[in-house]
Amino acid sequence: MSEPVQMIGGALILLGAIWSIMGAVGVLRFPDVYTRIHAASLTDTGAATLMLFGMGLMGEAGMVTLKLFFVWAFIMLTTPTSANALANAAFGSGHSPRIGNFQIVRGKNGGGSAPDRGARA
Amino acid sequence: MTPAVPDVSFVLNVSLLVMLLAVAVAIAVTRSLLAAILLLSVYSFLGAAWLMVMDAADVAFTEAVVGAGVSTLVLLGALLLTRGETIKTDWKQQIGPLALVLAVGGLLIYAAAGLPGYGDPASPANSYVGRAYLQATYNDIGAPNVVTAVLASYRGFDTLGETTVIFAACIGVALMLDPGSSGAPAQASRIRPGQHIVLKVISKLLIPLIILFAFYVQFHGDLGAGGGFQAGVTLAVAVILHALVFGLDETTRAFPPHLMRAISSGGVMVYSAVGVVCILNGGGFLDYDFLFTPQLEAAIPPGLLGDPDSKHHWGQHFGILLIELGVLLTVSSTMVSIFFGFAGRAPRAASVGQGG
Amino acid sequence: MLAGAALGLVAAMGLMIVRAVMGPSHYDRILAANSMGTKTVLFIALIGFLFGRPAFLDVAIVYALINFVATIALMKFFRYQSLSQNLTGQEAADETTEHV
Amino acid sequence: MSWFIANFNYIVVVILMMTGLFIIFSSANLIRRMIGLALFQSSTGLFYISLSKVSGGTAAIVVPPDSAEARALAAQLDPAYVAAFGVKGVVYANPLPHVLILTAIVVGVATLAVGLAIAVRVREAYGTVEAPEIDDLGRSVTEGPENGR
Repeated sequence: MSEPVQMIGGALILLGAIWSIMGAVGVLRFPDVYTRIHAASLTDTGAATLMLFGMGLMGEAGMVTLKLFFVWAFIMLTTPTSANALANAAFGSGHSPRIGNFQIVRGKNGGGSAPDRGARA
Repeated sequence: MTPAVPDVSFVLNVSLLVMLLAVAVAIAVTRSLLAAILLLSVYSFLGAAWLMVMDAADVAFTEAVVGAGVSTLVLLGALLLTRGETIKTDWKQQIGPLALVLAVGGLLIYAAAGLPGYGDPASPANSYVGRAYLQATYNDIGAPNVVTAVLASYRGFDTLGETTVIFAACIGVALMLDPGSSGAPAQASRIRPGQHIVLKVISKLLIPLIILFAFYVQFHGDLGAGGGFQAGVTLAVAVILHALVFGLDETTRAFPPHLMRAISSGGVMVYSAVGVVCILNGGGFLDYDFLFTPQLEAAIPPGLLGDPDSKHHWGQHFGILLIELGVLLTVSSTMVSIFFGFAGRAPRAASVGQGG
Repeated sequence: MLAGAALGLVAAMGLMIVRAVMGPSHYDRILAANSMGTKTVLFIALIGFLFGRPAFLDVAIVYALINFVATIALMKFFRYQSLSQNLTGQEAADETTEHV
Repeated sequence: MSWFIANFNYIVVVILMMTGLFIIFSSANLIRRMIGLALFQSSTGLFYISLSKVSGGTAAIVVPPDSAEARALAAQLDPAYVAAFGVKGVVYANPLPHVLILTAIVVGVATLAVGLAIAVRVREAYGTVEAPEIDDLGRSVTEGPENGR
């Protein structure tokens, strides 16, 4: 494996790490659950793609590349699915998104302050 | 002796341990049991990352499947059945335990000064038995993964005991939480199930892959990280995912709880049977070198395992394979049956408490 | 470079822990745990390359799968208060209309 | 600094262990006690794995000697370190604590499940999982008129 390819791989991995820090800052600072889910799932898939592709460039072709592909495929399948399921559950249990001044009011649980536990049967 | 300059792994070690501490303190402080369980799952993620830094790939594997998967599920199931979500505490009652804990902790830290330094290759723990295993494994057993070799061959008797403990746990949970023994099964929640189409499709796609991967981990266990314990829990997680998405009734139709219990005992029996066969062939209990009679060994075509010279290792190879199969059966069916126990039971009213 | 990336991932995990400890709702905690899991997968894969043992990717694969199952279980617990219910909405459709 | 490097892991292990112990002692709730027990147990694992760490070592999955991977791993070692300890080739972590903790984790979750199952049955019998209330209820039951002898 040639030196420039190694360098590109390392740079991609570093970029992926920066990407994931950006996502974590978003999760920390965004105002409500939905925007946080957005920040986390988007940057997780992005960072995973960058980092795993970078590792693929660094490693030798073969079994390792195949395994990297599997890790990537699983992350690409599961992260959006769990983000979807999570947002679905949060919305179903009465968390309403904050959209500027518009607040979707659903029943008694509407409003910006999120109830700690939803799912009141 | 420890290196004067901290290397990368030490920096990672320190930062992960500090995060572990922060999460543990948060668990101790929080008043909500749900938050504590969620933080415990975060704790186990961090623990697995830390184990990778400490070069314990097999342990990280186990922590990954057990800590994040099964223990969170079991705690959630127990919480559902006990309905105690927040804790009442009185700060006066905490002073005594705090004083005790501070005293014991101080003594332990004082004692820790006598322990070998971080990463000391010449420490007593790393010098004798561990090093002997590392040197002898390649000649004795021929498996590259020393952890599997020690687990399944050198300390096979110990692992048999542990498998039996897991089987006993399966029986214990089944006796205490069997939905068939008393009362009605769990009734459906009154919340209308959403149309989780995405979840359904992705789960259908993932469940066969998880099972396939579990078998890869199982049969790859003596070559790389993995083995019966990890594969068993992974297999159980596939069944649990099916139960989570498609409903417990659907899953118990394919995996009836009584079958799970039978498989759990069957695993221990497979394990013990390997040991007994070794005795019958003239060796000690679980002495895999005597797993094959000489006639049987002569019948095996040369080069079956890729290395025609190492006939010596065949008994070891097949012995490890078979007992890992026993471990796989016991661990997977135990985890599934524990999940069935907790998920299949309906919360019910107290028999004594309400009246008294 | 790889060491820097590993430290960066650890920093991102630290930020996620802050979110997990702060809450405020349990959905935030599930989100933080799930995202921590993805970062742990990447971290484990990266550790393999950093220490020269890329064969450890098996652990990362398993982690990616388990993380999903744990998140689904948590989601189901919080939304439906049950671990045994059918989520696909096919068989339960008739009886739930009575309750709603 | 060198004292810090040598003992940091043990100090963290002790604090984690004491956190688990504190949770067990200070809480009346049985589920919370089981969480404390899980923390306590995991700190024991941390201690064993800390002991098994060997500087410059790699995971105890032996690479074939004289392979490219083995040479690459041996080349990562610090020459001064090699000279000080006289190591030949690749250094591996101590596998024995890994084996002990690997099985302990799986057995730990099985025993956790048994403990939680007992807590569930306690809840069904007494209507609570708070230890003091259970004690009171148990006393009232055994000393009550129906059960008294």
